Amino acid sequence: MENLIALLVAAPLLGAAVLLCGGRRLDRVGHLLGTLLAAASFVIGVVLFADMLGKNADDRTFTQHLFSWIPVEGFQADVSFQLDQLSMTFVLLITGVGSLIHIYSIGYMEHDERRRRFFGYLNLFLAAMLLLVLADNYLLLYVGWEGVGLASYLLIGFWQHKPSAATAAKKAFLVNRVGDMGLSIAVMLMFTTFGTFAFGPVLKSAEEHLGGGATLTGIALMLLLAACGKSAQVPLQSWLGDAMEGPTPVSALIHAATMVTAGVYLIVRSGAVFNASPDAQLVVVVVGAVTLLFGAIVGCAKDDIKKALAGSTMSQIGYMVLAAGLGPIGYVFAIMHLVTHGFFKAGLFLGAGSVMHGMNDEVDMRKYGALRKYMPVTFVTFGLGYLAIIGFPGLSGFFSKDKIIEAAFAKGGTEGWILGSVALLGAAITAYYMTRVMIMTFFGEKRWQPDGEGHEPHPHESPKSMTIPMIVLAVGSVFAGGFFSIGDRFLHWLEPVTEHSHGNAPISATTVTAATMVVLVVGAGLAYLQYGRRPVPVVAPRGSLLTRAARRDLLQDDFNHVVLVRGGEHLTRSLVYVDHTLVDGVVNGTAASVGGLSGRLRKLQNGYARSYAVSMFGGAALIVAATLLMRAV
Amino acid sequence: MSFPLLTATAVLPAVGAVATAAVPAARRTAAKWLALLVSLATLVLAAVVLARFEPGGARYQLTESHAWIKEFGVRYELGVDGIAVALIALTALLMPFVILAGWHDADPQETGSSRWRPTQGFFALILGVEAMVIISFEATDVFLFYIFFEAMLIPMYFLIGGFGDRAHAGSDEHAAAQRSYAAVKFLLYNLVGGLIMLAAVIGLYVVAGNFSLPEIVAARANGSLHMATSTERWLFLGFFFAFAVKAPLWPLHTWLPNAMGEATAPVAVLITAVVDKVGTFAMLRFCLQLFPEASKWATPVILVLALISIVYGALLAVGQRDIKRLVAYASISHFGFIILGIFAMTSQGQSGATLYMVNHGISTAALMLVAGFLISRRGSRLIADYGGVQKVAPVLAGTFLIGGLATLSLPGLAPFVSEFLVLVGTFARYPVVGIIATFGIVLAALYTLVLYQRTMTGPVKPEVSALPDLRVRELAVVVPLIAALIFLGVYPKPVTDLVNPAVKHTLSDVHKTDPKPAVEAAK
Amino acid sequence: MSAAAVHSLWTTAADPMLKIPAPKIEYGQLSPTLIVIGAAVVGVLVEAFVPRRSRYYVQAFLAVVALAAAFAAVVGLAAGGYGTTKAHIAAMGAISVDGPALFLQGVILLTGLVAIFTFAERRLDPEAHGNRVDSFAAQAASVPGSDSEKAAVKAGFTTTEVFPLALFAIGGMLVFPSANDLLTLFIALEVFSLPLYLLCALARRKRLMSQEAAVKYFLLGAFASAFTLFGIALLYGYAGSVSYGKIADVVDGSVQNIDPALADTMGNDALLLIGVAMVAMGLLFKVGAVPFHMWTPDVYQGAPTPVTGFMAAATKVAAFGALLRLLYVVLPGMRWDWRPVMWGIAIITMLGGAIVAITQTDIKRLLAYSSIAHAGFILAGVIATTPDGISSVLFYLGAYSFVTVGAFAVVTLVRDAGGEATHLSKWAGLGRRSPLVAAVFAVFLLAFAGIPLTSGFAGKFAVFKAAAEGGAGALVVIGVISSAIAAFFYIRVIVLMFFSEPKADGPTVAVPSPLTMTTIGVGVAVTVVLGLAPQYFLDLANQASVFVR
Amino acid sequence: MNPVNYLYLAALLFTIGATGVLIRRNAIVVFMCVELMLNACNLAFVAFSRMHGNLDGQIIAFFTMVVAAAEVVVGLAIIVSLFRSRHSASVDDASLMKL
Repeated sequence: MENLIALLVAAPLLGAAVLLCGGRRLDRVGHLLGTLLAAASFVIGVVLFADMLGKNADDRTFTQHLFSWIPVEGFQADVSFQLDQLSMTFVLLITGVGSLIHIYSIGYMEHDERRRRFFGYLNLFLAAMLLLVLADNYLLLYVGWEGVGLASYLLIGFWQHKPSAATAAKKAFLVNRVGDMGLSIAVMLMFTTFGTFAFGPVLKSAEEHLGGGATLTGIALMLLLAACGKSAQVPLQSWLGDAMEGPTPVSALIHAATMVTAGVYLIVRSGAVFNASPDAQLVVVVVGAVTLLFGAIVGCAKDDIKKALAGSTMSQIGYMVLAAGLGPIGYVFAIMHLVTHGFFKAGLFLGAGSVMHGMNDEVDMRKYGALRKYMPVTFVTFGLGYLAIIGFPGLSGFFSKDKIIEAAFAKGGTEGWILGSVALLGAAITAYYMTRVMIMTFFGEKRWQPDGEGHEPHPHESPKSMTIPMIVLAVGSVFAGGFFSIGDRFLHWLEPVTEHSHGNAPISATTVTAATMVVLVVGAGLAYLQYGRRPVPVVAPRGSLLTRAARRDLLQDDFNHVVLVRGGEHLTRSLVYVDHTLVDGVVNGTAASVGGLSGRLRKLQNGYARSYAVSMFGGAALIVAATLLMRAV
Repeated sequence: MSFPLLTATAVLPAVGAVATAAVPAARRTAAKWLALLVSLATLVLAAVVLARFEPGGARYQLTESHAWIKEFGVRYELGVDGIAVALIALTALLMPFVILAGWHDADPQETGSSRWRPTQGFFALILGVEAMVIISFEATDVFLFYIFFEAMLIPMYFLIGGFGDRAHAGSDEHAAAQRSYAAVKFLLYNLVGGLIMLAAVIGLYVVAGNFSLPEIVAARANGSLHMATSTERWLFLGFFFAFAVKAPLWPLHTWLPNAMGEATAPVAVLITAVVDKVGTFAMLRFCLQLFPEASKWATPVILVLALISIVYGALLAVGQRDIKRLVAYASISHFGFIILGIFAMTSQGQSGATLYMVNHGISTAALMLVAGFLISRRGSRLIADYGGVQKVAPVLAGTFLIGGLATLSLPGLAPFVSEFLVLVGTFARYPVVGIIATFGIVLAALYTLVLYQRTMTGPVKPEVSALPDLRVRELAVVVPLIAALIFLGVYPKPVTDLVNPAVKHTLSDVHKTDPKPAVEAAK
Repeated sequence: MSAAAVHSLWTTAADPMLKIPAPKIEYGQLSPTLIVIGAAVVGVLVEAFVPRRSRYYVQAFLAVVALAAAFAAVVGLAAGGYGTTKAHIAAMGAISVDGPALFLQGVILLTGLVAIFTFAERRLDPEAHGNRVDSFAAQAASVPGSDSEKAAVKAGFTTTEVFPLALFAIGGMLVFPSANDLLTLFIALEVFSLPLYLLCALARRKRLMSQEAAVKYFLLGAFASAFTLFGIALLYGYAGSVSYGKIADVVDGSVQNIDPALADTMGNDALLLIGVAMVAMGLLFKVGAVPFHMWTPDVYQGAPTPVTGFMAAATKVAAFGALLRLLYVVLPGMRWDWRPVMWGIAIITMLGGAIVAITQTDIKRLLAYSSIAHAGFILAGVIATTPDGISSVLFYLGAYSFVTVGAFAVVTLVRDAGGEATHLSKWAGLGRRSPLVAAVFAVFLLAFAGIPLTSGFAGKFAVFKAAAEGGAGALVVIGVISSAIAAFFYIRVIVLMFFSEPKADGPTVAVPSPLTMTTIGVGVAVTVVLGLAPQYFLDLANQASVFVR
Repeated sequence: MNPVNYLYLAALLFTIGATGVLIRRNAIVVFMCVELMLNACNLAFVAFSRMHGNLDGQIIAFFTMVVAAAEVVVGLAIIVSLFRSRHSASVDDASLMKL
């Protein structure tokens, strides 16, 4: 059984290789092949899952050692996999949602002549993502980590002819690189501290608090940095919004369901390290909380449907990170929310994609409206996703998010109160902006007009290949949460890996739930009053200062631009100058001065025999004097 | 005595060079094929060397030793350790591609200029360089090494000055001026380095009485040869200066951008991927082994310089407007990593550095040659003159991207392995240095992606709208290199196994051991 | 000084037959010199009696045969062990026959031989009135551009006297390094200087410059030799003898002077020091060391190129030979006095030559300055004061002289309407026009620059190594620095030849006769062989590195 | 009279000659100054010979005279040819080659 693990990765990798090297002759079957291999990987995942369920909780960890990768003295990196409940969860999520989105893309990318390549990239992503979650050591994880980064780069920039897309792709990769720096430094720290960077020994040692608190904190913070990069957490969140330049399926798969959650995986996976360092954990929860609000606020202000969803993604991942930062209280719920979020956010994005598909790729919600008549399936699935994310009782989001809020309170002390209330506030804002999106898109009057060339968009329902995945995901987003939570199935499933502890909640779970309901109603209500009751202006009103700031991602990009980009440009320019004038100048200067000296000495050779005689005479006098002097001293 | 394999490996290309030069002017194509065949034959010989070499075995293998100049105590002594074997293999591997890539670079009628550039000479010079590089990797006699270390400047000089890049902004005259400036700069820089090293070489002779590396190392080890601290330091500086110029290390780097910018892409590859490696190789083999104490004494300064090279080179690469100069500055940054790894004095660092030499050779070759193909199509080296190429020439763009990704050392491609080893090796002994060096990976991403974005993406520029995609010959150059990059990225074990023993020896020469982990990891 | 002593002096003078013994001359061991001088004398007779038409052939043949025979004699002597075991002082202590002497004589003879080939070259200039012409004036006496000159050209005169003159010069040079007393040294100096002065004046083209060169060379040469002579006088006053051996004994203090009357002169160090300085100056003038170098560029430029080549190579060899003998045989006792001075001279010579050469625009002047720089390098070896020092200098001289002759031979080939095109700008793109010649010249330049695998590198390494072993490490460092500077202008010429566009009105490369080809061929061969496998010659120099005393 | 004085005289003559070489323009005069220097040497030789009481110095003096004569032959030849082609015997006019 274990030996199947490699196949999980191999299948999509093969697909990527074939599709990318295959050339045009594969154009006609490329998408099918890609989907097939994704599905194959899913099937293998399911088989392994079944096998895993067959075992009892303690020996549910499969490992497969392929070969020794980089052996240098003490430094032993292996290519070997570890499949435990945590990885299993991700494998199923990745391959499952992944396959669905492959199918969706068949329809969505139908008219793109580079569809084959698109599927190649998707497969590449799957392979990298699976490698990330299956690796049994941090260095191999790092490979997957950058692998998904590459895939994301390629897919965001898939429409490279659009400069915006190319820029967004570059930005995403660069910001991620900053995070990767953290990861690599973490690995180095592990190596120098423990002499290894394999999960087993490192985490074990962390549990035993070997290596000293400071070091562990250092490792933890570096891991957090990596997580921030990959999961678009403050301060490295800026790339996610621009990443929406990519085709919508990409946004759904990579920038909503899977890749962006890798950070959460990393934190949960390294739970032992974080547990060993409360300070680091504090930082984690702060980051989570801040991002939670940040994303939510940004989400409220965006008129671009995808950007709005992106903001929500950011904030939802904020929830997860927050949970993960809570330690054993939260790990399970972080993952659980991650899974449910995977369903409904993917669903929402696919819905958005379907809308755009029907609206000539229009993304501005102010130009939508009343679409529920035109695309019922999309409306229903999107609506279910909506209900799920705002945490409508009984749907996935309700369970997972509720748990996180509880856990936040359960942190105890003032921290607990602060975090809990932040989480609640976040829930309220979530309800607000999602309702806003919902209303602006599907309700109210139709607000679309003919575009420049004068042809009016004809909204229509998308083809089966697109709707079916949406339906499946909608089902998931309705029932997953309940399925997991009834009898704490998910808790027991994951506990052996992440362990779990009930904090001491200052307030009862029911109270929390009630509070959540209240804020939910408030948030949704506000949105309804603002957008449902009166018509939505096609041109965005100027809006309050906060709104305008939020539209610009709370000015964080401007900050980057001014400080990093401009500053960097100036730095490089001045360095180029320095290199040319100073470093090179010294060299050329020396040469020049020698030349000048030569020119001057040359003048001595004035062609007059008598002056030559003078120099001889002088020379003679000189050496006579010198010889006498030598004897004198 | 057995067949002189090492000599043969070096002599074959030398003979080939003479033969190629002798091909009559009319039979240009014949000369090309001859050169290609010779380089392939050399590759075969190098493979035999690789096969005959036992990683676990004696430190120097396949040794040959003959009297040469008794008067100077100079012997014709050859011998290879794992590091040398790896680099010889790299050299022999790259040559056929260099030749193939330069197939038309020296064709009079195709260059459309009356310039004197006989194809025969071009390929003969390339083979000549190969011969000299290989023998300087093999030499275990300091003097012998020095001879070829210096002599290889001359053919390189003619390659740079005689066969410049046709894609030039200025007029023909201006181009010629630029080119000879670059060539002279290259030669003088390295000559000065070499001459200062000559003084040190003589000094070494005065102190040691012979030039045999193994003998001197042994003598120093068993105390029969004492070197005063100051003497050792001076000699070390003499040697290191030459190697630092060759490598090149900041602030001795300014010749590289000119040389690589003006030379044709294959020659540029020859410079940075092969010839410069002799410098870093020599640091590892001669500086550390002959002057262990001085090496340790100088380490702090060298580490700082290496750091500066890394960051500085990367930042300047970002600031370049010329594709080839950008690659040149990127190389400077990479050489910083190599030197960092060497002087970190850990087995990870030094194995990484050696691996880095190999990988950087391949990755730069891939990137630079593709860039060369691109430049030869459009006839301009300026980044600003390109845009949207991937639309018209996707394969070219793809290979270019892979080359770039290798340059930014993406995991899964060869350079990542070596770069990470260097970083870990450095971090293990000098954490701060290691962390600062890590910034290099961000900057690397920056300049690579900026380059790719500006040239390949965006709307298609009218000038590039008609660019043909890679031809078969060009694919034959690029594909194997990329394959090598991926293979060595996924399975570098063969190389590391080859290198590790040699590195162990070197470390024991400098009396250094890897720092132990802080704690015993829990099982 | 007492009257009796004076009287005794007179009486001895009055009755010579008893005192002066019949000199015993080892003709066999002096044969090289004798052959050359004899041939020179015969050459003069040839000028007198052989009809003009056939003189050239006779003279050339005579010269070649004489030099070859002399070389054979040298080889014979060396094989006979006179260089090592049987080395001794011949001709009543005037001439020493030992390793350095024989080695340098061999080098001088070979250089002279190949140089004579370039003297005899008559294919380069276009034929004048159907007569083949060489690089020498038709009739030196006739005023440039005058009718008499035109008539001489028309009549097809050629200055065949150059051959005997060259032979005389070579004869003097053979004696110079083997002279064992100061008088012989002085005579030899004059014997090879005077013919050279004349040869300088004999150019066919650019005669004004040629004559000017001759005048400068002559006046300055005479000036220098006057200094030498005064120095000799002082040394004589110091030691009471001009024989190297005796002076050396006095310097070492191994002879206590008997006569207190002579106390103020005999062993008076002031005389010694000043005398040494002045004699040394004469020799340094000949080797062209700064600050006695200023004649070099002008004379090298003005003289007929074959003569320049000959002079640059042979004179240096002879002069350095003499310098070595003076410093190693006569003055080892006072090396702590002269070494520092030589240090200084070596340094300024190396740097001065290299630096000034950078801005030169005439290839011959450039080579002149390069020869100055090389004199500096050789001095570094001289200073070593070790056997290695001697052998390294010998080797360097051997290597250098052939490169020089070859290089100047190449210069004779590059010509335009006005004769040789020596201005550097004319050489632009030569490599494009005639690759072979350019390549050969490049080889010579690289050898001058001391690039490995050329004889230049082996020589430079040898002298620097000797210097370093002799404790002159700083000198080595300055040496490498100045050779870096020197490299720059050699490279400049290569750049010019290969990387710059040929000028439309550029010079043509004349196709020489086998004579010049031989010269160049030998030059290249020696350069490469000594670069790749110097061992044999180093051994030779080693064996020859012991002075007899 | 003490022969050392002759040495002083010789030195004086030598210096005069040298100075003449340095300051006079006419090639002939310059050359004569050189001759003067040579003769100064002769005087020194003879004086030393007298002091040392051996004949070497006097013999050398003869050699020197011969050499001087030879130099005259060569020198005059050259100078005259220069004079004829330039109509001036000034050494300063002969400065085509410089720098």
